[in-house]
Formats: sequence, structure tokens, C-alpha cells
Amino acid sequence: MIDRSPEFRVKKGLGVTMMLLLLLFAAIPTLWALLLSVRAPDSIFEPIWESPLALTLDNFFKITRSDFPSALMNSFITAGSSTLLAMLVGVPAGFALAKSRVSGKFVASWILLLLRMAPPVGFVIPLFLAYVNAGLIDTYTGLIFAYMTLTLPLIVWSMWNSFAQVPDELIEAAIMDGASLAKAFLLVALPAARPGAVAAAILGFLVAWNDFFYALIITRSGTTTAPVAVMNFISYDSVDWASIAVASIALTLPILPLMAIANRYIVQSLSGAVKG
Amino acid sequence: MGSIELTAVQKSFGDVEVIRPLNLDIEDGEFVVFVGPSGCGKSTLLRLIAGLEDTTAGSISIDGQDATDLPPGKRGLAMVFQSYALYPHMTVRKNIAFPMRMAKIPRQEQAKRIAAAADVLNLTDYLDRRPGQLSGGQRQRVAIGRAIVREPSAFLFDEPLSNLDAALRVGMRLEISELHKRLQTTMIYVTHDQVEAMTMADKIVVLNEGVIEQVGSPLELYRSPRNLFVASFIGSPMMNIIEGEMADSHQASAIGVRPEHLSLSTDSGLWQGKVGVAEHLGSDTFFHVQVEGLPKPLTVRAPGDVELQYQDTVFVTPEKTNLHRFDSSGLRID
Amino acid sequence: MKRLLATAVAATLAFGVPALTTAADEEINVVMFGMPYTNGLQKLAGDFEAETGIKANIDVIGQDVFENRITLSFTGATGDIDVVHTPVIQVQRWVAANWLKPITAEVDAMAVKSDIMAGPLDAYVINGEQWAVPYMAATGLMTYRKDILEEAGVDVPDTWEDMLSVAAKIHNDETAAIAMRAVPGQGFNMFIFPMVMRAYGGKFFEDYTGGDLTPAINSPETLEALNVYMKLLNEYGPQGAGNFNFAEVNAAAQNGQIAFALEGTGVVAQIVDPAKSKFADKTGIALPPAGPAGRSPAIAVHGLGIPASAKNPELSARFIEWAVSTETMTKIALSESFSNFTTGPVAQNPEVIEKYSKVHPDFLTMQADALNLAIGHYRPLLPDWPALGQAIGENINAALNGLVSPEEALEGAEQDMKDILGM
Amino acid sequence: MSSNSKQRAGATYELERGYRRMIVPAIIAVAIFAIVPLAGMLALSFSDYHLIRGSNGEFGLRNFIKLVNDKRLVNSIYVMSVLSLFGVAAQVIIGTAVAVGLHKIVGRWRLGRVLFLVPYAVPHVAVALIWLSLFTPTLSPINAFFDLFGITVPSFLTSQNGAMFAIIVADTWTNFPFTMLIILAALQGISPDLDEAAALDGASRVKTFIFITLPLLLPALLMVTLFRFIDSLKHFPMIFVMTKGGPGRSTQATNFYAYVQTFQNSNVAYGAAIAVLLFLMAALISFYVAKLNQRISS
Repeated sequence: MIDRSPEFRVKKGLGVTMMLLLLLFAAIPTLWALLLSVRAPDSIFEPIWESPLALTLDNFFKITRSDFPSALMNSFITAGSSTLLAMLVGVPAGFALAKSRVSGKFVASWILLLLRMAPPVGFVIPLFLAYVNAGLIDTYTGLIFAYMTLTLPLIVWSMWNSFAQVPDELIEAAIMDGASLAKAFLLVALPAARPGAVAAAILGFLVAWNDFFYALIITRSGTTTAPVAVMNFISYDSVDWASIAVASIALTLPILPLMAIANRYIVQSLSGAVKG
Repeated sequence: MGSIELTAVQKSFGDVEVIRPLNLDIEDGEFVVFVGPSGCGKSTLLRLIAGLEDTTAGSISIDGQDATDLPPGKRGLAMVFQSYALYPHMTVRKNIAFPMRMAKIPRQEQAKRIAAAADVLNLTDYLDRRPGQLSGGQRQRVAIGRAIVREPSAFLFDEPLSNLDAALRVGMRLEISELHKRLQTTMIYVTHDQVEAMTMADKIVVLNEGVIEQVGSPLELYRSPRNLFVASFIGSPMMNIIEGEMADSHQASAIGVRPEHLSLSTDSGLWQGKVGVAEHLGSDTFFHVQVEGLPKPLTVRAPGDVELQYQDTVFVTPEKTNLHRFDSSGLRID
Repeated sequence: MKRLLATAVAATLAFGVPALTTAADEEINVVMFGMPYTNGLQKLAGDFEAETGIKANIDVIGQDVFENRITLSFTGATGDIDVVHTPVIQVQRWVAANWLKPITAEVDAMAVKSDIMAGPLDAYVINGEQWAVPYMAATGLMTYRKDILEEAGVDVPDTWEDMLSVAAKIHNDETAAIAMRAVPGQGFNMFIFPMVMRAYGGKFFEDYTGGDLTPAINSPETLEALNVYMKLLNEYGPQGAGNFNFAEVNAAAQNGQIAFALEGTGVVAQIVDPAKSKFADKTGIALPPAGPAGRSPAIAVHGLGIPASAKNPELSARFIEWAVSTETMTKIALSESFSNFTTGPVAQNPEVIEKYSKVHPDFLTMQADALNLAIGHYRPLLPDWPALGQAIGENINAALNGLVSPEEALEGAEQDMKDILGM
Repeated sequence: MSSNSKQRAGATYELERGYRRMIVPAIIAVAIFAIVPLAGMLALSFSDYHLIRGSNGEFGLRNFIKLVNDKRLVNSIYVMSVLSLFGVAAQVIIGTAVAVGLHKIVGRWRLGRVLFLVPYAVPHVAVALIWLSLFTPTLSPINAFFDLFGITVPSFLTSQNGAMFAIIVADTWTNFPFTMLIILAALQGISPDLDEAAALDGASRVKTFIFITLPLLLPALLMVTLFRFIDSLKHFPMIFVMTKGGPGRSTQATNFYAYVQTFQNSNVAYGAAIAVLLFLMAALISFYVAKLNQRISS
């Protein structure tokens, strides 16, 4: 199968060129943001070749003095907690949907998809009013619960897929061995579906981390999250590009190691999901 | 202990009746094999006994106690699955210990039983490996080990050898038979392979389309199959079934004769035919003989050293005493 | 499993508790959107607490974010805001919706009242009641590149006609002639475009001051103005001018990519600030060009009001009094780039005068001139203005980018106005 | 099944009861956190609630009748369709190309996979701001770079198609990695034997890809396309930050239009009616996705 013909080399060269172009597409905005973050404010939009040395780390120090770090913390707390809660509720539900014989599974899958699609513009106002009455505005609790509408459908759906790949016989064996359903779930099914669980948790965390709309509506200064705080750099008469770039980097950095470590799991769990 | 009694057990999935109402007694210590073609309901029947499926009607009792609605974990049965269903993230030791852990058996006792089981099953060297690092036969033994340590009142085997290659299968067959001899515990064994059934069973249950066609010892089934289905299912190669005039002459709608009960001669006999394909097994040779007036060739066993050429004319004679007669509904006429 | 769940829920609820109990007695929450004054005020919160013992949580958020939050806070009457940033352009709408508390008596009792410029203060009087206190009045000014005009041998254009001819002379690939806000929005293109429109005699309504609110934007005067605005941006504007907002105008001016910018004083202050722009020393300031109907600089007044749902109106009033006091304003004028204060005596402070003369010698006087020329209802003060401004802005922007003809745009704008007003 | 057997607690009763108990918390959570606001949205859509004028307490179909004659709604649906169709197509094509490239050309290049994942990790607001600056000719380094060679990159944000293109580019940039991940996963699930078999049969690599690999990827491609399509209906931050719906109203996708009606025009009830319409569309699409999923997985 080793092909060394000139024709093959040309094709391979074309392929590599295409990949490099795609990498360029993926990298340019990232590099641009990195560049913006270290340029001095008075030359921020000058072409880099005109003042290559006008670099500074001030933008990074400046942002540590703003509200952004605490917003970043809020993002961690809310995205993390809602992912945790949604995992606690959603993983058993995904397991049960994959393995039980309850009726209405089709409807369940429909509802899960629908919740992912539902336009938030429509129901933020009712949600907001409900939160006002419940005293949940600008609380972690309120935001965590709101994020569960994002994370829970995703986690149930992907865990449903992951558990569907765990052979039924494995659960039955555990049951025959005298395990209760809870033990069969915790000791047998869950470890077998671990890649799927890791992937679901990360994807869940990402959607909550990425949210803009819910945080915009139901938080105030106390619990506002980083994506909303980024908007604070756009003020009445100026846009603080450098801070926005730094903030974007700060928002991306925590996700990147997660991605790097876990993309194997994500691929593993998704590959099952799409093989069906 | 380990007697199981099924009374009028029936199972439907939606509108499809998978098991028609049936009765079955399994004595303590028996080795019972459920055999039948795929889709006959044998696995479903096993799962009903295990409690993994609800019965639609009827009752199941284990050791004289009603167990119809007892959850699987409380029936005192152990099951070995077709795919072995080993827990992939646990070592062999932990796999075997799992049922004992669930039963809260003291650790010392667990270790003792694991050692004993590993010894019997030649697994001692593999106790700290994971299932993924074992061969098919070793995995099979781990699955059996996991069943043994529970000391169940009966073992349920669901086509346990179907994932092994032919040579291993014969070996494992013997091991399981030996295990049964040693433990003297009831075993229910599901297979579609009648050879397995014949070689292992004390009692064979032949199932077809959710109905028990016949229950009996291997020799009973071999000697007096109750109907055409059993007749043709049990025995290898298959019994020759002859319909039409030749059957009429025996006052039956069909007659059956096994290949080993036909004698072959080059000069005289009851039926004349031509030699077709020959299968040489060494000890025996099976000839396919196309008898005039029959739609299908007959399979005839001959001693290993018979030399016949393709298209030679031969004569075939059935042994009168081993002729099976069936009526128009397929039932045996004695 | 169950225990784990219960613990998680308890932990989550515990997070909520501190935030639920923030409303202490001597504490107020102030919400404002980001601009120099509010940033400066935020830094002075400690002073207020030291003076009065009241803790002020001053929250400065993005403008886009602000509007959604305020709207919903008021709708839900959450009572979580004690003092709110009140743009004059919103006050009518908020009053109509009963979201604000009338504060006539409170303002009358303030010693600082007589020092506050009368125009901006009156802008917050509706139905005979005072609804907010102004702290700044931004206006519109023009910046120009002295070097470019000199080189071309032309004078600073005084009228839009002049501007058209000057632009034609100086426009080139390197430096475009002019940039103005173009993205649709009542605070974006509808902050700038009316400067052209009113100079040509265009108006929003038949007779706003006389009370006849029949939409009249589809007039020959407005059409002429729109054509000028379009010609300037499309023929003499930088590439992509049709999607510029203040940030892009600001960046283009600071990078020397344009000769003229017509902007609010907040942006103008940055364009002429040597600390921020390399071209500051070559940049001059002028009043926006005039037209057949005179000159009409933009005006945007911002103030502080008290939401109807506020729990401690007395504390809120004390905060406002402190925030617009000459001392506080002076401090902010010195610490931030904040020149458009509305408390008169600040302008007499020698340090303040010195500071802004350094930024640009003409800056303060120009600003004062522009403010004198500006009419209070530059953008109509109506409850429906945000919706009207959005709709008109969308039509103007559509014409600018060639989606519709100018005639169609104005017709569309007028129809939209009628729809919104239910006519 | 007799009524008697229905009441009987069978052998699997305990198990199934256990399963149901595992689902119940999720149902409760969904009901509280999703169904309640959805019901509120529905109620609002029939009301006459206006942020400024309040409500006269009238309920009726008025908003929906108005919807039928609303030209801006038609425009918004057009914009949404263009953004979704072209955006999803671009994401699927680029994502697949990258996945195939990583799989076939560069082999097990782990760092490459991570590099291509970066855009997925950037929050949408930041994505929109970064691309806004890249699409603004006076700010963009791309324009500056081409200016060096005397080439003028056109400005995109001042025409409807250009602005939609810009939004699609930003959306594609941040979302193609999702497609890439799923296709990569599917590719790894395809046995290399098939490629070799095809090569032995004399098929070229391109033909192998088209006739062997692509059909095997089809279920994955279909799923990812539909999933991305579902999400793309919620377009908001890109428009909100990059164009504010402009030029004119030409990039007001339906979701953004609902936002404009609700917040800018204070017409909460009408905004809710638009949201209900979107929701019904979502329900229809998700029904087919669920059906498809059922087919693929069985």
C-alpha cells in the first residue's frame, strides 16, 4: 500500500496545502486576538510591521484590576455547578432511558432536542419574572438553575447515547450477580461509559461557559459572568479592544486544557453516538 | 438444591407470542439443554427463568417456592452470558468477587472461594489481568468462575460457547460437563448446536417457535423423536425424510431414516440410486445418493474405507427396526 | 447516591444566600453604563461612604447590556436598584411606564440645584415634575486634520455645502475625507444624522413643540440632508463606512485614516487627546457644519434618577446630591477625560481649565458653544423614541448602504413611525 | 394482556421502577426550568402586554394575525434561512475536510487536533468582536496586509449579502470544530480494511473516499448537520455585535427580530409571538431529527 508515484505526491501536496490553508483560517483570528492583547493602546490598529516593538503587558495587568476576574470566577462557579448538578440528574436519566423499557422514549428524545433549540428570547422574560418572585435574580442558584436548561438536555442526550453502547448483558450480569440497580449503575455501567461521561461533562460545561443571554438577563453585578463582562469593555464612547482581547484569551484558556486532555474522550464518546 | 418448575408459562412481546404456554420440570442436579433453531424462544425461556423478563402468564417456582415475580437478583441463580459480560474495568479477581461483594460475604471467605475457583478453572495466573488482556477461552472461564463462587442453586448458560473457535469449543464443552459432574448443581444450557445438546445434556428440551417439541434424554430423542421437527433437528448428519409413495408403503405420510441406519451395496438393495458427492471424515464416509423417484438425495453413512466413484450405481437399504414413521400432522407413529 | 444529591443541592442553595441578603440598611445599589464620568464615580465610592456612612455599590456595565437589565429590573420591580443612570432619551419612556420616582421635592432641597445648568435640568422635567438630575451633557463636534486642510489649501468647512466641496478635494485612497456613525440605532446613526437633517430644516414631527406629533420625516428637507449624508459617507468616507459605529470612527481618526470626524464630545475628547492619539496635535475642533436652517449640534444629556421600586429613596437622593456636587464633579473632571459636566462651577476650576486646554486649547469653549446652539429635543423626547429611533435608523442605514433609495427609506421611516405610534 | 397481569408486579418490576426513579429528577428539572418559562412565553404571546403601556388584560390571536402580515418577519425568516443553510453547509464541509485531513494526511497529529479546536473554545461574544475588527476595513490587519500589494479587500458589512457572509464566516469559524470532532470520531470507527479492499479493487483514493468513506460517514454527517442546524436557529451574539441587524434590517434573523420587538420596541407580547413561531419551527425540525435519530440508532 505504499504509493510513491509522482501523481500521489502531487495529491498529497495538494492535501497538505489545503490543511495549511484551513489551519490559517482557524489561526488568524486567534493570532489577531493575541496580538491585540499585547499592543500598546495608541498603536493597537497600526499594522504590526509599522511598530513591531510597541508591545506591552499592561493590558493584562489592567484587566486584573477590573471586575473581569470576579466575573470569570462567577463563570466557573455557575458553569461548574450547573454541569455538576446536570450530571447528577442527567447521567442516571440517560442510563435509564438507554436501558429501561419505559414507553415514550421517542417523545423524550424529541423534548430533549426541542429544549436545545428553543429560542431563549421568548422565555427569558417569563423566566425573569418567575425569578423576581422567587428572589433568584442575581444569585448563583438562579443562574445555575437557568444553565441547567442548557446543560441537562445535552447531558441526558449524550449519556443516553453513551449508555446505549454499554452492552445490556453487562447490566443484566450485575443484576444477576445480586447488584441493586443503583449498584449496577454505579459499579458497572458508569465505569464502562466513562469516556462518554467525561465528554458530556465537558460539552455541558462549554455551553454554560459560553452563555451570554441568560447571564445578561438574570444576573446583576454580583454574579455576572465573563461573557457578559466582556461587553462592559464596550462603553458609551469607546471600545477597549485590548481588554476585550485579553478577556477573550482569559475565557479561552481554561477551556483549552480541558479540550486537549479530553478530546480523545469526546471523539470516543461521539464515535459511538454516531455509529448508533 | 435447584429444582425448577414452569407451569403454563407464556410470554408475549406486544402481539407476538414468543413462548406459547408450556410446562417444564427441571430436577435438582440435572443438566438441561434448551436447543432449537435461532428465534425459537430458547433464550427467552432462559431469561424468563432468570427473571430478566416478565412472564406474561403462568408461574415459575424454584425449589418449590413461587418465583414468578421474584426479581432476578433474589432467585439464587447464576448466569453465564453469550458475550461473557465481564466488567471491563475490573480485574479478573474483582470480576469473580463481584457477586460475593454484592452478597456481603466476608473478605476472607471471598478470597478462599476465588482461589478455589481459579484453581479449578486454571485462572490463578491471570487474576490480576483485565478481561481485555485475556483470550476468548480464558474470558469464558472467568465468566464461569464468577458464576461458581456464588454457589447458586442453578447455573444458566446462554449460548456460552458460540463465540469460541471450533477446537476451543470442544474443550470448553468437556470442562463444563466435568464441572457439572463435580458440582452436581442444576445447569440450564441454551444452544442452537444439537451436538452440544447431545454431548452434554441429561435432558434435552427441543424448542421450536415457542413450543416445546419434545423433552427427553439425548438417546430418547435420538431413538424416538416425537415428531418430524425433532427427528430432523437431532442427529448429525440430518435424518433422511422421505415422503410420497415410499412412505405410503409404510402406512405413513413420511418416513425417516438416519444415515447410519442405511446400508450401502453395489449390487443389491431396496432402492437404486446414483452416488453424488462424498464427504470423507476418515472414520466414516457420508455419500449423497440420488435415489430414483426421490426429490432430494439421501445421506448414507459407510465405513471409512469404502471406495465409490461419482455417478456409480448403488443400492440403499434401510434397517427396518430403525425406521421412523410420521403421520400427516408430523407426529410419530409407533 | 441520594446523599450526594442532597449535598449538591444544599451547596448550590447556599451559594444563593449571600446574594439574597445584600440589601442592608445603609447600602445602596447604583447602576450605570460605562463612560468617563461613571468610571470616575465608581472610583470615588469610598469617599461617599466616608462622608455619609452609606455604602454605595456602583455598578458600571456595558451600554448594550445596561438597557436590557434596566428594562427588566423595572418591569419586575425588583427593587434592586436605588440609583439609575437615566439618559434623557429614555426618561420619557420610563416615566410613561411608571418606572421612575418623581423627585421634585428632593431636588428642590439640594443646595447644588442652583449650580446645575438650567437646560439639562429642565430636560428632566415632565408633567411639571423633576425625574432625574443631569450630570453631563454631551454634544456633537467636528474634528479636522489641520495638516491635510493646509496642504489642500482649504478652510474649515462652515456649511455642509462647503464640506462636500472640501471633501471632494481632499479625499484620497490614503486618507478618506470623513467618517460618521452609520450602524442603525437610536444612539448610533440617529445620534449623528439629525445634525445634518436639522441643518437642512428636516424634522421628525409636524410640530413637536406645538404638540402636533404627526410624523414628518418624509420631507424634501430631510431627503436633501440624507443625500448629503450619503454622498459624504459613500463617496468620501473610508472603506466600509456604512457599518461604522463610534468605535470605528474613533479608531479611524486616531489612526489618521480620515480628515473629518463628526462625533460626540466623549469621542472627540479622545481624538484630540495626545495621550491617546498620535494625530492629536494636528487635529482641530469646530462646530458641526451649518445648513440652510442653521446649525444643530447633537445633544445627549445623562443624569441620575431613582427607580419607583427603590427601597431607600432618601439615601438615593443623598447619593445623587453628592454625585453632582461641584467637589465630586471636579474630582472626576480631573481624574477622567470628562469635560461635559453640567454643574456650572466645575468649569471655573483653574485646574480643570488647565487640564482641558492642554488636551486642546479650543475644547471647552467649542463645547460650550455647541451646547448653547443645541436644542433640547434634538432627538424627540417621547416615550416611544427608542423604538422610533431604532426604526428610522434602520431605514437611514438601509439607504446609505444602497438597499433602498433615499426616497423609499424616508417613506419607510415615516410608515414605521406611524405604525409604532399607532396612527 | 389481561388487566390482571398489568397490575402484577413482575420480575422486572423492581428494576423498571428503579429506572423510572432515575428519570424522575430529570423530568422534574426539565418541567420546572424549561416548561414553566415556555408556558409563560405562550401566555405572553396571546396577551397584549407592552413594557411601557402595560396590559389591558386582553387575550387573543391579535399578535398572530399581525405576524401573518409582517414583512419584516418574512425578511427575518429569509435571513435566518440563509445564515443557517450556508453557515451549516460551510461548517460541515470545512469540519469534514479538516477531519479527513487530520485522519488521512497528517495522521495522528495530536497538536493539530488541539489547534483546530481552539475556535470552539472562544465564547461567541469574543468571536463576534474579533471578527468585527477583522471585517472592518480600517481596522483589519488582513486589509492592511493586502494594501501592501495594492490590493483592496472589499468591505463586507455594508451590503446584505456581505454582512450575511461575514456572520457566516464568524459562525463557521467557531463551530466547524464540532463537525470536525464528530466526523473524526466517525472516521475512526470505519475499518481500514475497507480502504484496503477498495485499493485492491483498483479504486483511486478520491474514488475510495467518494464511494466508500463518504457513504459510511453519511449518518454522522446527517446528524451533525441537523444538530448544527438546530443550534443555528438561535443566532444572536454574532448579529448583536457585528451588524446590529444592519445594513438596514438586512441581517435581522428571526431570533434577533424577536429581540428587537421585545426590548427595543417594548412589544413583549409580539416578541413572544415571534418566539412561539420559532419554537413551533424548532418543534417541527426536532421531530424529524428525533425520528432520524431513532432510525439511525435502530
